[in-house]
Amino acid sequence: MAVRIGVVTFPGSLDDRDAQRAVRLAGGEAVALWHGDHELQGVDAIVLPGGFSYGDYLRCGAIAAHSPIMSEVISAANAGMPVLGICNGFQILVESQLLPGGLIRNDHGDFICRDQRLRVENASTAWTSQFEAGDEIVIPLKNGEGGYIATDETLDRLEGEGLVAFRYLDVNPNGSLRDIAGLTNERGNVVGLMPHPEHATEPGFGPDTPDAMRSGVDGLRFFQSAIESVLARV
Amino acid sequence: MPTIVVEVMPKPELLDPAGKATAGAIAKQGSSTFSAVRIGKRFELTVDGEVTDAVLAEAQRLAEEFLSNQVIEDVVAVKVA
Amino acid sequence: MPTIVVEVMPKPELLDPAGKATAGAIAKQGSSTFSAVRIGKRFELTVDGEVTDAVLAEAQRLAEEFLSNQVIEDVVAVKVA
Amino acid sequence: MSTPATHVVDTVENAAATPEREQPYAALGLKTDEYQRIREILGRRPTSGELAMYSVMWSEHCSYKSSKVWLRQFGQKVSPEMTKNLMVGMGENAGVVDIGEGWAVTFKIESHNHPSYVEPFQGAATGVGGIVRDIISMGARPVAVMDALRFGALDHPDTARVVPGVVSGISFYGNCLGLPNIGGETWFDPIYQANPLVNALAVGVLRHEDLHLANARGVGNKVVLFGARTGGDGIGGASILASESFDEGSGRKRPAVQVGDPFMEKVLIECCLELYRGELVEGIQDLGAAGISCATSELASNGDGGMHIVLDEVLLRDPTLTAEEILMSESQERMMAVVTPEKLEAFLAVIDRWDVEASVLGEVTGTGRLVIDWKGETIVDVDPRTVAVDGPVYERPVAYPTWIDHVNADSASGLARPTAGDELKAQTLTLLGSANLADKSWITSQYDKYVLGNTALSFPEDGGMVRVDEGSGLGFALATDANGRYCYLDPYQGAQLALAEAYRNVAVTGATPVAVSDCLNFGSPENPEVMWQFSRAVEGLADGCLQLGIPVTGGNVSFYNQTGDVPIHPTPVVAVMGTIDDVGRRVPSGWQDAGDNLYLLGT
Ligand SMILES: Nc1ncnc2c1ncn2[C@@H]1O[C@H](COP(=O)(O)OP(=O)(O)O)[C@@H](O)[C@H]1O
Repeated sequence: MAVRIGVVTFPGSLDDRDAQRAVRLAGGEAVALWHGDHELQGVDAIVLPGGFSYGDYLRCGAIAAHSPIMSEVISAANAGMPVLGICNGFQILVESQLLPGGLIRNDHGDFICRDQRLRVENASTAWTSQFEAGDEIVIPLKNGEGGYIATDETLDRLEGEGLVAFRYLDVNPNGSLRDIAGLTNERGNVVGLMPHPEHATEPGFGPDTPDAMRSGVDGLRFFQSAIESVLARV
Repeated sequence: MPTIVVEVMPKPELLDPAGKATAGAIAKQGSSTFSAVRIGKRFELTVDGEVTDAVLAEAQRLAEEFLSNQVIEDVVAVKVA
Repeated sequence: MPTIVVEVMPKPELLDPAGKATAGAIAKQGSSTFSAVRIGKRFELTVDGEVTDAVLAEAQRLAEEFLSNQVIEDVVAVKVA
Repeated sequence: MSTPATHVVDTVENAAATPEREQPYAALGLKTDEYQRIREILGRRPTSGELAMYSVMWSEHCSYKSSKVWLRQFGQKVSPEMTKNLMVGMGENAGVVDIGEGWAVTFKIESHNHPSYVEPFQGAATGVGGIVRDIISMGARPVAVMDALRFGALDHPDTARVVPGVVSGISFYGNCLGLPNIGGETWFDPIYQANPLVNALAVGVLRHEDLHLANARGVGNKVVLFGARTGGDGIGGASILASESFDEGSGRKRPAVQVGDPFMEKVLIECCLELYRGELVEGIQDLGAAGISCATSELASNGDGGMHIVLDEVLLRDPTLTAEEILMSESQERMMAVVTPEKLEAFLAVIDRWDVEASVLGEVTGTGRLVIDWKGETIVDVDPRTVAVDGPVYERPVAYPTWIDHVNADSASGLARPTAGDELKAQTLTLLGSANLADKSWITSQYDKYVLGNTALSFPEDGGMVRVDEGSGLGFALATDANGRYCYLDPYQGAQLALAEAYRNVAVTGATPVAVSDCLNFGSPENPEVMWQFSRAVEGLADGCLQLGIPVTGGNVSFYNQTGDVPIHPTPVVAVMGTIDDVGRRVPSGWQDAGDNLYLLGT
């Protein structure tokens, strides 16, 4: 039985079909979920994809965090279902307070699209179990409001409890405090990050690698990890 | 230290997509109290010293020439906090 | 129609890179009057009807629960324009 | 704000009864003979609503009145081979090319130059929005954008306002729509100082059976306006209107610029695609310059009957708008569709699912007339073809610019050569540090190239490439090019060089060039020397296309690009599209493997 991973489409979601493709490439079954429904269609895991939900107008992810499906996503997340928030999805998780802190305008003020090197800091989450802690990966980053901020107290707690899941290497592209690129919750089922693993899953359409142009597929392991963690639970 | 507040709003005759989306979301949450929302900016300028007329005049100039884009925005207030 | 103004600012203890960049740009223009800038938001809510205490209370609730993110922002004012 | 003087509705009846009433046609950009022709066509003076419609639709921008006689060559200088794969040619919102396997590609490049100078961010943003709507209206899913930019001198203070504004406007709108930016051009030259060029290209893909056209057929079919509400945006943007001419003494403000809402447009894209999938649309048209005037008259002209519209049904953002202003408004993010009565309910259900607003304005009739009512009275009653199709056509005088010989004679061979190594070094460094050779990644890194997951090539490659079919790998490549300095020296050859460069940039990716779109940026057509440049450039392009065997499928003409009396260099931006049966076989421009041999081809 294929593991069913739901991808929520909000008005203004952009990378939703890409997340569905990534799920399929990883061997899962992609299930389209709709923001206005209260129905999770029996999925085993959920991806909140990238984009500009509701134009990102009030604050990124703020309006989407109040949409009908999010009440279901929040309950499912609290019950332990793997939930991954990518870019705008990360912002929605933060606005829903499933993850702490906030994401604000990049410190340099501009949108930035680049191939980003990251270090996987926590390899025991539902979305990172296929990595080793300390692995260095390259996946695309593209955002205008990816600056991670939180109080010093929160930052210290995140570091102390190992909840920083990914950290920017080489270049901090948006002014994120302590180079934080992504977080996990204590239970390890909810993960959010600004860079886009779904855009590093298909050879020919990912970031460049030393081997060949656009051949990077480091993002595939996010989705394989989720499938593995779902299968491990049953 | 004293603070000068500068308030900038999108020109009323222009579309404010952010305000529109926010008003739509409020309505969806079941509230019908507010029929429209517009979103502008609020700047707090910390003054190094006393707030004299010259300082206020400079804040006004900055508000018009730098903190706002007069093609699409209006400065609605420059005042001591 | 009456308007309620809601003002939201980034929490003072948190980083405000946009404000910092603006302050830097002002200094570059040769002005040393202002030592810091912080940038927040100003909402104008158009009220459909009269501004009662209940309406003000609803604006306050909206300001705290929706128009601001209390993790990183403070509501500094909710008032009739 | 003073209260507006009550606006008296100028009805058809009233117009017939008051033939002598003076009308502000000149302020609306119409010439006296054009105004006379409108009176002849109608057999009476136009109502103010009709005058509004004719003035915007007969403007240079909408009617192509100065360029038409030259553009015909693109349709005439063609071989059967060239049109073999053309599903829709010039004249529609965008050309459509059959690329095989049941797929088609539609693409077009358009200018938004002047608005981008006035307000760089919003001007450039709405430029992207407008061209993307052209693509949607063909029935296609937009899949990528490109931008060809010309700015003034890099070190001019105003450039610091224009460049970041334009780039972030394009970045904001394109990224927010979820369309990868796959390439473009950036060029700096003082000739563009007060007249930057912002040309945006959009490309979409569709299955053959999904092709939609802008026509209103079938008596009784409903005409629906949907998307954003209509506001006072850009009134008179398509021609030159002092809005006071409509109601003197009113202090009402009408915006000089338009603000784009990419979120609304993204929702419109998904909404339209769902409407197409459900086969709920008979005809569709985007609203660009000239708004409702253009959409109604073009849909009706391309149909087989007439159209009856009740203007009061238009959903307004600003309730104080007059009928004339509603007709001329250029509010962004709107579409007009023709829907059968049986499918109206299903149509509105889809609209509702996407939280889009819509209103039924009227229906298709069998009268052959476009009739528009306002507050219970008829304010427009015209033959739609006289508005949209049979506008004025000018054979503007052309004059050979005598300065051109002098400029050509003054060639680089007269310049001093570096004699010492130091001089050579200094020149090389100057070149490397020059704005036009510098790395463009400050711009391109602000554009999302990954979204949709099908970008096979983008910056810094010579051309962009997108996969169309995830199964077979079928795809297309696109490049845009122009060199204003070459065209200044010789517009005929300059246009051909632009075409050849774009053609080469597509060919080197491994794709086969198949079609062309162009955006012709020139000075005033009323200047005979500019008109000469224009005529030569079009001729060069048409001859070049014939020689290369690829058709021009559509494009855009932008005149009046000048500062005072000084026109910009003639800048025909040429976009070439090519196809490739498997994007996996693309050829990148960088070194691939150690040990590969290098060859130099050509002369
Ligand atoms: N405004 C722009 N938008 C998108 N891509 C651009 C833009 N300007 C330049 N580019 C891209 O940057 C790359 C380098 O451009 P350029 O330095 O002009 O190279 P070339 O001289 O080879 O055309 C190309 O891939 C081009 O498509």
